[in-house]
Amino acid sequence: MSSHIVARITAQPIRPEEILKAGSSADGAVVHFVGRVRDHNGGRSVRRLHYEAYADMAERELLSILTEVADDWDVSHVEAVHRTGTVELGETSVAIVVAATHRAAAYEASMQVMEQIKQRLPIWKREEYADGTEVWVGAVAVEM
Amino acid sequence: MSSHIVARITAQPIRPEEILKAGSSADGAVVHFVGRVRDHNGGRSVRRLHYEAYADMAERELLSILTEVADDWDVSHVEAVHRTGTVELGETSVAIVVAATHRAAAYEASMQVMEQIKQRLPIWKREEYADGTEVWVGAVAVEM
Amino acid sequence: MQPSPEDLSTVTVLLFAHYRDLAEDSSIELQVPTGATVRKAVALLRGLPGLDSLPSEPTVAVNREYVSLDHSLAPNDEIALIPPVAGGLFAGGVE
Amino acid sequence: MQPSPEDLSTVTVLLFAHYRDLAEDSSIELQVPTGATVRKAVALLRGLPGLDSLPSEPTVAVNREYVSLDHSLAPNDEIALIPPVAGGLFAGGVE
Repeated sequence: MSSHIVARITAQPIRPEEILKAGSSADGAVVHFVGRVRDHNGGRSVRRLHYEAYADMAERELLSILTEVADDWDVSHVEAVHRTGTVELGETSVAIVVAATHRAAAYEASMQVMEQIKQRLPIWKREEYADGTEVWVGAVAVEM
Repeated sequence: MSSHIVARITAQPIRPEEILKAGSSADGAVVHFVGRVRDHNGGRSVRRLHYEAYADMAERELLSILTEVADDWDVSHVEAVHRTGTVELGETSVAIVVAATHRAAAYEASMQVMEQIKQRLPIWKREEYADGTEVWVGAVAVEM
Repeated sequence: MQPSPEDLSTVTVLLFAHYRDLAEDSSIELQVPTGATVRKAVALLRGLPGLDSLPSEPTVAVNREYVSLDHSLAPNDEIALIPPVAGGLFAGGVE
Repeated sequence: MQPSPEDLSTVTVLLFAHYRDLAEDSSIELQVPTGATVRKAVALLRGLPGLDSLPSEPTVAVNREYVSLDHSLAPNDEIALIPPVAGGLFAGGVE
């Protein structure tokens, strides 16, 4: 079966309500995931985030992720959008919507999209803390 | 930790966008589930649904479900609303929103709420088909 | 031994969905022996006209809480026979 | 045996996030032996000033697709060194 797939990387604010209308009356279940900038991480107080993307690759990779997930699950609509640039507290970093006939497929597909985004999307996050310092998240893996 | 819990049974249309703002800037993850009336079931063309509730018990039972789920998972906000009465194709039957610091808890809690609603909530669905006939869903289990 | 009248309690039975269609009524006042179990009340119900097709072991709530069939009834209890629910969303065994 | 000039290819290396901070540059033109592996290119990069702290086995994409370190490079390839990603959402090993 075919699915409607939308992958988007954007420097503009994401309005989660834009994707609430996804799917059709054939879909009994719609799962939305919204990832927001939270005010703490690893015990530190976060002021805002800065996302840097390898833009040419990120949208292509996101499309690959969604296509794979649509192949794995019986879903009619798989959409994901990821922010770049500076994102303030409470703003949306990533939004995913999956519509399907049955809820199990919708939940599982949504989780798989998020897991793959986390593993594969070439987008990096710099946390800016309340004390003004900044750190690239994941930088601990660099040999230095 | 304490959670914000909202349980609601309503005869009024559910607007999913109402619950999009759930959670606070402490929450990195928000999972919404929207169950909609779909235009087919078991190979039959569905025209609309009619929900009947044991109203006094349903809201109490929904609150019990949400409280149990909030005890099981590290979530800050658990909210669910279920329709009663006549619900047209594409309209929302049930909406669930869970906000949490981490996404795994948000997904798992949302799935558990939906599973428990399906098992325990004393609300019954009568399907009205395109040919005008109507059937109580689940009625096959009656010895007749 | 037949119970004397003072050994009988009145309970209210609520019927929903297709159980209500069977009974052609949403509520029935039922006389049961005081302290009878839910199982006993269900057996009495199934003896009423049109209700012989109720399941012998339905899901039951008393005073808005799920109980086992061995639960003992008190006077004025509200017994609800709970037809199979489908989550309000999906067909019975299909999902 | 030293490669002659005609045996060298030029590839573009893209650096992101903290790798870019290390290099103080987002893009480097690198000369590699024609047909060299990604592993060889990484070793050459680590010989450049400031880049000795790059991991010896980083995640790499060539022409916007992930490849293994044994992938052979062609002239004008775009090599991207991909720092550990955190899903854009959560801290590295915390989640």
